[in-house]
This record gives sequence, structure tokens and C-alpha cells, in this order.
Amino acid sequence: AGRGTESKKMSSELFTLTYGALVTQLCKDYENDEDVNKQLDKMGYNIGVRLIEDFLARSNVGRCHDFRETADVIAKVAFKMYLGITPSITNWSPAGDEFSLILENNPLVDFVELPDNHSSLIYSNLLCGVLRGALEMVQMAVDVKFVQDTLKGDGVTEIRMKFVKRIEDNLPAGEE
Amino acid sequence: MADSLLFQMLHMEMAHALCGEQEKGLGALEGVGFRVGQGLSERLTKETPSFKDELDVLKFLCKDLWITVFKKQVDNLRTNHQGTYMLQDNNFLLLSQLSNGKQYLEEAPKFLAFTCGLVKGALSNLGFDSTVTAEVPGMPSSKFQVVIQKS
Amino acid sequence: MAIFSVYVVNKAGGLIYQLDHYAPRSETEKTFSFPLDLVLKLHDERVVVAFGQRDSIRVGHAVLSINGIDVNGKYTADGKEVLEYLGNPTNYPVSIRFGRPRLSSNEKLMLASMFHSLFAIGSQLSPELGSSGIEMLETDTFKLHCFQTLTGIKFVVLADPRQAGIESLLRKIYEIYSDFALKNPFYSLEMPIRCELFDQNLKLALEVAEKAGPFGPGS
Amino acid sequence: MTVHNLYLFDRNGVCLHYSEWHRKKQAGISKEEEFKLMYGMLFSMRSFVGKMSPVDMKDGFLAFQTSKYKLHYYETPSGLKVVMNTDLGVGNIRDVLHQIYSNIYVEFVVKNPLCSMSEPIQSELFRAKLDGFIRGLPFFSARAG
Repeated sequence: AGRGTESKKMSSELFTLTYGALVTQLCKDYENDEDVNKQLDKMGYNIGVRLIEDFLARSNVGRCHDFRETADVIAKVAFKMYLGITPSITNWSPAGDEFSLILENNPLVDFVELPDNHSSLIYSNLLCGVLRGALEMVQMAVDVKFVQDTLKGDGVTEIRMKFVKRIEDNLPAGEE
Repeated sequence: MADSLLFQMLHMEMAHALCGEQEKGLGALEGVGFRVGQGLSERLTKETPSFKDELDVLKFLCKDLWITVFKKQVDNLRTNHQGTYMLQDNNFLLLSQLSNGKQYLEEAPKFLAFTCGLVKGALSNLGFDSTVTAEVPGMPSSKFQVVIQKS
Repeated sequence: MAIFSVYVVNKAGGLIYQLDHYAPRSETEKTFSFPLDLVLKLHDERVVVAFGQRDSIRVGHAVLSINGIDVNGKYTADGKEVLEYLGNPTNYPVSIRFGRPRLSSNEKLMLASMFHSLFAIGSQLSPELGSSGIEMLETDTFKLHCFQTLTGIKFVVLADPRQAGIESLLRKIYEIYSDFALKNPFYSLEMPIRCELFDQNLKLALEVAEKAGPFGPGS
Repeated sequence: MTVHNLYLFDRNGVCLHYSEWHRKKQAGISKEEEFKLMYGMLFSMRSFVGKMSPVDMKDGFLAFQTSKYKLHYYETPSGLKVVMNTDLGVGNIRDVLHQIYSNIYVEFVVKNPLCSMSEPIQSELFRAKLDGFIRGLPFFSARAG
């Protein structure tokens, strides 16, 4: 093992395998899909607030002052770096505060068929939490949700991102 | 490698989330490790011919499986030739950022549960039932004791 | 090379003289259709870009004019709230000019006293004994040089990071200050300097210093 | 050439870490007050340079110097602030401050599940790695000091 691309493929499979095992475990631990979705989002958020630091340290990307710039960095740098794929960016809203990431296949879903009695499970909800947590750390409050998922039989996987507001730097309490 | 980092981050969060609240504690995390061990050993042994014996399987764990997950081989494998094996990793990936001494020692178990499950799952997929326990003599090294049940 | 501005601050941190020598204008006028794809917010009595950058319009730029008519702070020329006006689709398409806002004299006073306190904290937090306050401040767009006299007057010059000869320029300004302000019977200490000769000589000194270029000889 | 001390602040002004190597003068106030004073200064400095700048800035505030020392400043887009005080002979060390962020803070705090990102850092491994890195810097040597 460890032969160049072979090991690269293997370690990305490791992540998707581990993720699949996690979702299966959560489906056992929680009664309904809604709670599993919430837990995945929460775990994703906790990962996102830390992953952003690794990303900034590695990529030397500066502050993002624009949602179009943010979309490019997410799709062309972050996704490429961590998941080895580059989603396309489409469906911009007129005000430029909403866009979609289109992925041919869902990167977290290599070996999974959704068990039938879990129709309202959002399998890859962790990814939404990661994006939300990461962007919050660079002062952007965003909503992230899956609007299409190949796992549910849709043609593509579409992640919709909406800019909510900019989070201002706050002075610690008690300062002038 | 960037994408191995995702695995580490996911493991970190699982150790926090799965063991944090419920008292089920390490069981859930071990369960996740078990399933990953099964899946990985399935993929890693597709091309390899069948194993000669138990020791050969353990060597596979210490090399191919360990490199895929922990980016290095196990540093030391010992056995009493009666089904008990001791795997020692002197710089265990999942502990290497925590400490290189006594600090956080009491927190170590929840960062080893996944790996115990992983080893157990890999062995069970190759037809061996086992019990796996872990201990940390001092961070970041860790020792995994594997006892194969005679079927 | 460029020397951007000069500030003279008295012992109490009061601004007693200020000159903008070279203020590069960076303004962009563009016609927008509704909805506006820039996020605006109110900041220091002005409407500024909070998020979203298009062409050379940057975060922090202020709305300077609407349909060619200059705005008055956060109000349009005819007294309507700029934010409300730009929120109303019927006013579109609209031509808006954005740019780095000029500092109002009030802001300059506030910035002078801010530097005065930063200067002092720089000395208090020094890990070495006998440290002065801040003598030079570096950013990617300008260097601020400060010379404080024994009497506590601060001469502050903002220049291009590569501009040389600022130390000697500061001394020159100190000479001009003592020649044309201190020695002027009508000037009372610590008060704003409104001496014509001080103004003229200072501008001359800036011209000379600028010609010294990045690494030219100090005048 | 000397390194005096180093501060790490999070985006809310919490002093995550402070260590000193060659410091002859204390601030005459408690460490808590010193951290608050330093952070308050950095916070005002940011808005000061932002307003004073004649053109749009990219990196913003980089450093300042007095007659006796130089303060170097590095801030990440996520709001982590690294502040290092050295003697006047040290030039631009932005890449050194970035290395502290990416090779030490990210490696031994962000990737340490037992380290909170908004409280003073307890990890001894982090402290040891930081101390080792600083002592290894070409401009650390105290002989001159």
C-alpha cells in the first residue's frame, strides 16, 4: 500500500467509509431522522470551526470580502484540497447572495444505498455544518442545505448556499 | 495529506460527540470503528491471496491497514503464539497532537476506542473473532492487545 | 514617491495642524439594477459597503453620489435616507459613485487623539527599559513616522512605505514650527496653527522631501 | 538580535497564550490588565490604520517600533492575532508568524481535540513546540541583549 494515487484513493475512501459507519451508528442511536440530521449538522459545525484554520494555514487565502470570491475559494480550493473534486457554481440569485454548488456525485456517498425507512435522512448533512462553521469563523453567517442529492435519485447533488449577514468583529466587553 | 486530515477531524469530533453525552460511551465509537475495519479489510484484501495463518493476518493489520489509516506501520508486533498479540505504535496518529508525556493521559481511552473497533472489525471480516484492548504507557505511544478467540 | 499627509498633535493629544498633501482618489461610478448586489450598512454617519466587491468597488467604500448628485453623509441631496432610497426598486436603475471616504475634520481630530493614546501604550507595553512611544508604524499601504519633541509636541508624517528621508523631513518641520509658529507672537501654544508662513514653508519642505525619492539623499 | 515576548489572542480578545524570553521591563499592571491593554491597542490600531490609509489595504497593520523595540503583528482571516516583540534589528518576519500559526497553533491546538479554541491554551506539547521554535529562530539569540 502507500503507492502514490493508490494510497490517496485509499485514504479518501477511509473518510467516506468512516462517515458511512458514523451515519449508520447515529441511525441506531437516534429514533428519528430529524435528530440524526441535527446531530450531523452539529458535528459538522464543530469540524468546520477547526477545519477553516487548517485551510487558511495551508492555502494562504486572504479575507473574503465578496460572496462570488467566497464561492470560488470553496469550490476551486477547499473542495479540491479536502475531497479532491471541484463542484461547479451556478444559479446565482440576482442580489448575488445565493448560489448552488453542483457535484456530479456526492463525495460522501461511495458505498451507500440509503436504507428505505430513512427517507427524511439528509445523509450528507455533516457537510452543511462544516461549511456553515467554517464560514462563520471568517465572519460570514450563511445557510447551507441540500436541495438535490444523487443518493435520493436526483440527477446531481446540489448544495444551496445563502449569505445571511456579515458578523462584525466585537470588542471584548468592558473596552472603550 | 489533506484528505487524511478529514478522517482525523471526523474521528476527533466522533470521540467528542459519541462519548461525550450518552453513557453508552465508548461502545458507540467502537461500533463505528468495527464497521470501518470490516469495510477496509474487505477493500484491502481484494487482490491479496488468502493468508497463510493467524500471524500473517496480524502482519497485514500492522502494515497495510495501519498505513492506510495511520500513515505508518505498527512499530512492534509481539505474540505468545497462543493467540495473544501486542501491537505497539510509538507515535500513534490520533494521539500525536495531544501530548508527548503524561498530560491528558486520563483522556486517552476515548481516542483509542475507534481503533480497537477497527482491529476487531478487520479481524472479524477475515474470519477471526477477537477481543481488543488498548493502553497508553505514555503519550503519544499506544499498545493494542489482541486476543483471538479459538473458534 | 508620495507623502500623503502631516499631522501636528499637542501634549494633550489635540490636533493643532493637519495637511493632506497627496490624497489619491479612488472612485468608481456604476449603474445598478435592482436588487443591488452589494451589502450596504451605516457606519460613522455614512453608507458604506459592508460586503461584496465589484470591479474596483471595495468593502469600506462609501456612497459618494447618487445619479450624479453628491450625498450628504447618510442622506441623499434632497434629505432622504440613502439606504431607504436604494432599497426601493422604483428608483432603479440608479447610478452610484463609490469611493474611499475623505476624512472629515472631526474624524481627523479623533484619529489624532487615538494615535496619541496608541503612542503612550506603545511605551507602557515596552519589554525594554526607557522606551519612547511609537516612532514608526508600518502597514502595506503607508508608513507613519512620528517625532515627539521634548516639550511633547508630536509631528506625524504619513508617506509611501518606500519614501526615504522622512527623519530629516520631521526635523525640518520642527524647525519650521519653531521659526514660524513659536516665534509668531500671535500664536498661542497648544492652539491650532493658522500661520500662513508655517503653511507655505511646510508645503515647500514636503516637495523637496518627495523629490528625494525612495533612496535619495535626505535634504 | 532578541525575541522579547509573544502574545496570541483569539478573535474576541481572549489571550490564548503569552510567553517571554528576554524582558527587562514589566508593564506595571497585572497580566490580565496587560493582555486587555495590548488587545485594546491592537483593536484600535486596526481601525486607526484602516481610516488613515490613503488607499484600500490588503494586509493592513504590520508592525510598529519605538526607540527600543519592534512589535510585529499578524492576523488570520479567522481573527487569530499573533504579536511578537523583538529588538529593532529584526526586519519583516511575517512568514515566521505565519509558521507559528500553521505549524504550531493549527497542529497542536486546532488539531488537539482537548484544546478549546477560545480559552487559554493548556497543552504542554504546544508550549514545548512553540518554545523550541522561537529558540531556534536566527534572530532569537540573546547574546547581544
